[in-house]
Amino acid sequence: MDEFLRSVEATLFASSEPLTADEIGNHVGEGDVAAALAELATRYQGHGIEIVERGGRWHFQTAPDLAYLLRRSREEPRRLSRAATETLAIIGYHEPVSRGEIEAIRGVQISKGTLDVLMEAGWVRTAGRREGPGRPLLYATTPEFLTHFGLASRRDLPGIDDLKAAGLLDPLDEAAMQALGQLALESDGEDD
Amino acid sequence: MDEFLRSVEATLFASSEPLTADEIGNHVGEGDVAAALAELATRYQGHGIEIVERGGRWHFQTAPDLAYLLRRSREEPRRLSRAATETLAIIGYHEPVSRGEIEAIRGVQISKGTLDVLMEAGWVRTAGRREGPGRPLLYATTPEFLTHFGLASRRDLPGIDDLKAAGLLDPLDEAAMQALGQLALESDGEDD
Amino acid sequence: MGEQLRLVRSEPDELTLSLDGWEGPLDLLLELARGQKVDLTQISILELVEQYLAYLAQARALKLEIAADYLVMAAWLAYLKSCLLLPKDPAADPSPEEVALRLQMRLQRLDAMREAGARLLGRDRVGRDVFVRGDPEGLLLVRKAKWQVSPFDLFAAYGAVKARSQPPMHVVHPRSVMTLDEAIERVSRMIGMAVEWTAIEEFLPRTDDPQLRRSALASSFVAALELARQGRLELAQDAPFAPLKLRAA
Repeated sequence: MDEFLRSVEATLFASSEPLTADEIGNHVGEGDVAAALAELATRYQGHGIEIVERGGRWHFQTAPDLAYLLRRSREEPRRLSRAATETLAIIGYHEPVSRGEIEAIRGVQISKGTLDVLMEAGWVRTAGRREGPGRPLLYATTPEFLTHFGLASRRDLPGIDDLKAAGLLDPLDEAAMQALGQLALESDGEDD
Repeated sequence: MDEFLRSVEATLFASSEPLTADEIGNHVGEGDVAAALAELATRYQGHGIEIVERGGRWHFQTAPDLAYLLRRSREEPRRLSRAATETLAIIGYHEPVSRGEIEAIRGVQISKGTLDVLMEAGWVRTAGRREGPGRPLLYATTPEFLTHFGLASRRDLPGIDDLKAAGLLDPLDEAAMQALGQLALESDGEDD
Repeated sequence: MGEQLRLVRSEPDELTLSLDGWEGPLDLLLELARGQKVDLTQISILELVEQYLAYLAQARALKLEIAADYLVMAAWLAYLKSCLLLPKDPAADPSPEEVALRLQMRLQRLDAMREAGARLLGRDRVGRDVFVRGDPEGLLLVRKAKWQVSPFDLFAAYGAVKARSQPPMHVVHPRSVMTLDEAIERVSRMIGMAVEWTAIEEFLPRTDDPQLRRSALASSFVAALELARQGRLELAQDAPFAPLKLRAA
């Protein structure tokens, strides 16, 4: 195993968080980090641990099929309410998306706490404002979202291509939002 | 790689502390853990990471010869402030010289930070104390100073006559220095 | 949720009927639609409207509190139903069929996101299904300044220090001055005409150059003192800083 490969392996292994190729480069010096990562990923195939890329950042993790051995408890790391789960999915598949658009899709208002939970988990961030009436604040997912859910990129979101093809990810047209959107606005029911 | 070996590998990787063979056995079930550990240790030889045993407990660690990668310093170009440049020049021309003498020559007090920067840069070192009242600490240049400025020895520093010939001894007012351009770059880095 | 629905359909008198479990009218509609067919694109909107209205009627009969948005949706759906059943009005824009299609699309959207959320949560999640290294050494990147200064900067800096601290070198530029000799000559020549007290300024040459004027004043003053010492003129001043006056002795 050549020195450069060893260096990339050691750096990735020692890091407490996923690293971009550039960040690895800062530690290992001159060399083709991307090629080394690809080579390492191949070498670790079939091992109990593997090298994965999530949104341009790389990390070591245990092989998914060994989950049964390692699962520490039946509890999910973070129990998400139905409202939070749907909201997270809507942001992931539609980003960047405003709160109004999330509410239009769900047909109910979202409570402040729902977005807070997702931001606190580090999966959702604010992503500027949309130019236009009201300049609504936009939401998008984070690199941690991809890491946590094991997605190499947003293109890996389950079924995203089919949904796109079916027009289900198109921006909501104004008329439809008005036709049914007022229902959301009139509702004062909390959603989680 | 067989399932048992993969399981031991993943368990060891995910553990937050070194594990005994028995503890690993509790996770991975039936099998010869000791043999698996020995086999893994062999497989990881020559890698950037290795499996080691300390007092009957096993853990993964970064290969010791690569430990230097984990703590890396990156150099970022920064322009030396005018105060520091003048101080460096005075030390170069007058060494060994005390801080009081530097201030007398500059006509301005210098901050501790200025000398720290020069010492951090590796161009200035302390050079004992002068016998006399207060026993002031003396400063002198280092071999790196000569190297950086392309000087074979301090005798290569241009003399007063050379400076005069180059127009560097003319009493220039600030405006003229700015016009000169070269010095203007330093004026925003004043550190004392 | 599905269980509640089944209860409603099979045993309408069960008191388990509740609106609390639904996340708004759209959620309830979606659940009712799913009861029709698996494929949401094939549902009958008219039938869905009937189901929704029937559901609310039951809830009302059971004196359940019904949130306003469910009632608004009911009113809107009743209106949509009547539009769909009435003879077509070619002027209606959008047409009731189009509105129905949009409702169907919205249900599909919500359904898609609900399913996506479930699939997301079912993935191999870090900390549940896959694990990162338990005890990483951690990386540290120390940023160090690489100080930049050229030899020219260094020498120029020393030049600047020297230029500042060296005793200033005086270069005397040719200046318009009146020497003492000139002043003595001029004052002694002019004093013969000054029988009355005359201000010293009158003895100075006419000039617009303030430097020459100051020099002439100073030289003429010293000249006056010298000529007074020789007894050739008298000096008078009424008070300190008052005009200095000269006359022939």
